[in-house]
Amino acid sequence: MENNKRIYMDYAATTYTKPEVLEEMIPYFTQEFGNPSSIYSLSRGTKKAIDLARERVAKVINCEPAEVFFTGGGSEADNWALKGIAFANKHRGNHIITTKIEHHAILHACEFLERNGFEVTYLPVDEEGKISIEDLKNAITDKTILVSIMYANNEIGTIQPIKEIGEICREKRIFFHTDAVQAVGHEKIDVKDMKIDLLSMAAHKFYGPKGVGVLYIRKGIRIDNLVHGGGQERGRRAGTENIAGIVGLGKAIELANENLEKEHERLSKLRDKLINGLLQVPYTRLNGPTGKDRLAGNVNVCFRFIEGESILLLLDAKGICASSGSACTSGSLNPSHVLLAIGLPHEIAHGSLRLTLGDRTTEEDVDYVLEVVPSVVQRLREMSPLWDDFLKKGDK
Amino acid sequence: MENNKRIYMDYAATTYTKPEVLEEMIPYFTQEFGNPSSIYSLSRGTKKAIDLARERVAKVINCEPAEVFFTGGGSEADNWALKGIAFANKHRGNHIITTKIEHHAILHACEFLERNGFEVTYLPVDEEGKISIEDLKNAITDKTILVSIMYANNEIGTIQPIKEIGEICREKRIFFHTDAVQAVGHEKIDVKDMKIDLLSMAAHKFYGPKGVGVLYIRKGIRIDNLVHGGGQERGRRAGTENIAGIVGLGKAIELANENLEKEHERLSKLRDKLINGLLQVPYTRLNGPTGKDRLAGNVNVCFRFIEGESILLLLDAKGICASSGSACTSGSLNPSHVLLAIGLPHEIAHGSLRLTLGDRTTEEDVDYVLEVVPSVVQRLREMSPLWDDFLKKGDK
Amino acid sequence: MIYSEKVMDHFTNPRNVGEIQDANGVGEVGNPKCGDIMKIYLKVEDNIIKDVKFKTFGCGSAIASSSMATELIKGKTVEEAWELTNKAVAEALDGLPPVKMHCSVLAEQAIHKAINDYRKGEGLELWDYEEKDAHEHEHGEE
Ligand SMILES: Cc1ncc(COP(=O)(O)O)c(C=O)c1O
Ligand SMILES: Cc1ncc(COP(=O)(O)O)c(C=O)c1O
Ligand code: FES
Ligand code: FES
Repeated sequence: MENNKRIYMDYAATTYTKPEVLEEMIPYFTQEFGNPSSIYSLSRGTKKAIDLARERVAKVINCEPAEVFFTGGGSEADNWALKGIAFANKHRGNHIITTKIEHHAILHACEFLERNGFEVTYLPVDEEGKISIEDLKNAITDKTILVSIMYANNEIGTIQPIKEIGEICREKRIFFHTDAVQAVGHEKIDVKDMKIDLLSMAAHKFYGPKGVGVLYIRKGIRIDNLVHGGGQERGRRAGTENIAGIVGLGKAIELANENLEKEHERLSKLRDKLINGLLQVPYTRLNGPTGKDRLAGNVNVCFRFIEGESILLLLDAKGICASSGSACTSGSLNPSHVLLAIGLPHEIAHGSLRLTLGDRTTEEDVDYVLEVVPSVVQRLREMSPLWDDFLKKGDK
Repeated sequence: MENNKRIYMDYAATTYTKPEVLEEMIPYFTQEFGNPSSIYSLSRGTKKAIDLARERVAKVINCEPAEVFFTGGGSEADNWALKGIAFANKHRGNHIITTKIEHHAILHACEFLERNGFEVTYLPVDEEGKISIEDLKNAITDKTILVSIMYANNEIGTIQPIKEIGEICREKRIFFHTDAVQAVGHEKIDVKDMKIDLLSMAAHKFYGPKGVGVLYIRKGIRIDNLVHGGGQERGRRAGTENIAGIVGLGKAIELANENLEKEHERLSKLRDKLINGLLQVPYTRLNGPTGKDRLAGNVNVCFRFIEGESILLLLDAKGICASSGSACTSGSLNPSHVLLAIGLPHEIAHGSLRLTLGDRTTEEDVDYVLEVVPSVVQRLREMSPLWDDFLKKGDK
Repeated sequence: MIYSEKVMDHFTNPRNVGEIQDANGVGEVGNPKCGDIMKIYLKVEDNIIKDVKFKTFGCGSAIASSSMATELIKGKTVEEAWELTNKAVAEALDGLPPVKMHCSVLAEQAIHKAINDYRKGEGLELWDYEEKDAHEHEHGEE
């Protein structure tokens, strides 16, 4: 790696844990470790710490502390929302509506439900990744029990019209879940105003620890457990509480919220600079919307004639950490389902690069990336038979 | 609290995280935080760390690293084993066998399965908490797909004849899961020799962090996911890996194993001293077996005519942290299902005290507890109308 | 659950524990199966509760409720004592956790029973009271 530069531009995959967050967690490993279900005074501190974390979460999304349930991460929260609502409400109907661009935690949970008696409608999206409200309305039947639509997409950063969706669902008395794993800590969220019934988050996307998340469940909603067992989390999510993790999540969400607007503005500017710079590379397209409808830290482009993994490897050699499609799917060889859903042909979808910015990203980082990327693309195109063909025959 | 003494005797509820364990975890929060699914070199360290943890676990229970799957805790592992096997094998049968004294993570998961088309046999236990092999054989039908029997009971410490059970199940081609949450790190376990197909553990019961566990799944076993989503854990348990937690689990299991035999011997002696001392209190009975069939750190007794919670509160005032029944059920007012299953009448089961010993327990601690408990029992009996009646009328 | 300081005080230093040998009203409620029995002894003179004692088998809040309830009725008229509600006992203890509210119900009922036992002994008409179910146990699960 040249001059040991390391530029992390994969904040959407995971963030580091902030030192202030870690510091607040440490005592709960070695000193304040009492099981919060116990009666002795040693566990009073851990109970309080969990209560505080719950309040911090509630404040940020504008719900009651009693509506906050800690989980083992974002995927668990998503699975719980879908399976828990489905199994507990199957007497009311067996139909679920979601979108084609959800995270796999939602899509694969839906496939599981389809194998077990449920029917799922996957709403299409437009070329920017947005669903159509008309499509949603048309998809609703009298068997629909749940709508699950992500707040913001992890690959192309598209933010959905959550409040409009919430209003439709509330009116039709259908539960509305939103996977807000990419949005919490980065976008202003108000579950009351937006009429959200269930919402998933994961601490490691906003500078908290990995392995801890939240499912917000509006009061009075009928939901089965995903993890049955002891009485933790008011009987809804069994398992000895991950106290340090929960404390970390609480601290992290508070910090993120304090700084939300400023950081949003700062990142949006860097993002737009990066996008504009990358679009100077010929035969390059932006995936996802621009402006306020896009996550402040998300950049996603496709370079034609080349393939994503090879871009990543060359960038890595220059000290740049990036991803192509979502990190979770990079074990698979299919192009991203999100890029296909916005209408890209396979060969173009394969050439995607996602750069996601975060709190340590500076303007110099952006400049450096803009210096490196064009030469990397150039180099790979020179090796690519598609590029050859194109130069010879032109675009068909 | 008199002279600020604090004696923790609730190791079975949860342990502190050992400093050596925490130390190994720390870098994975702030420095080595790369998403292991990513391709860049930053994530190489996290991938290696997870591999190492997997190897450490595999070595201790004698399985292949590829058979180790990290989860968000013991309850998740239990739920996954039961629901995952049930849903994936329902074409083969819908019958599950377990026991009356399992942890609620098993029992409540079974109830969920009963509500969804499965049948469950709950084997009874004898007065020491052991199942009968004959009962097990008789319970098996040609619809039986899974036997789930805990390795060691969390309340009364009874260790089941796991190898015998394993052999029966293997012969009949029925999957055998054991909830070994209380045993791992404390008892020698060999999944090959004992013919165990699935095994649950939780790091916070052997000086690792909370919120991380393992489900061992023997190669070739058909099981559905509990958490669907990304390709983590070879596609079987979605969710960005809790790297620090996994590293901690690996280190903790290695440490526990190095010291297992010595600590087993040391704790068994302390345990027996404590049991013998407590049995000097009149009208007191030991719950669970003696000797090698009992977890080395487990003491559980019932004091007649008084109630468990009030014992705990008075002990707490003397700096002793203990539990009555299991910590997970102490929010509920029913006496422990385990104590009822070994045949205790309700009013006696209500007076139970569990003291569980661990690596910081000393002989002085045991002596102190033996000094305090009799006076606490005496004080509560003096307030108890049952004790009055007994003194006046004698036992009927 | 976390108990208030008042609960802990009444639990660790319970007032009025014991029996009254020449009690003229005794009430016992609860069931050992459920893990709680409360027995209240009254000494009533001139319609005034001159003395009251209790014996309780139960959890911390059952013992604290007994102690507080006996304090609250000591020196009161029988009519006043009859009016004591479980809510008042819980409030005097600075609150009880929701799962423990029934422990205070036990105290109210034990006093009602003891007063009616006294009235019976005096040849007076028994007062009616609505049996609250002390065992609407709330559980952690479900
Ligand atoms: C036997 C047994 N199984 C399962 C569990 C659940 O483990 P956890 O609380 O880590 O989810 C416990 C501990 O609470 C236990 O003792
Ligand atoms: C939109 C979205 N949903 C769900 C998840 C899953 O979260 P986790 O990996 O913490 O389980 C992620 C991140 O990977 C995500 O980006
Ligand atoms: S060319 Fe290597 S994955 Fe297809
Ligand atoms: S006496 Fe039953 S819980 Fe208090």
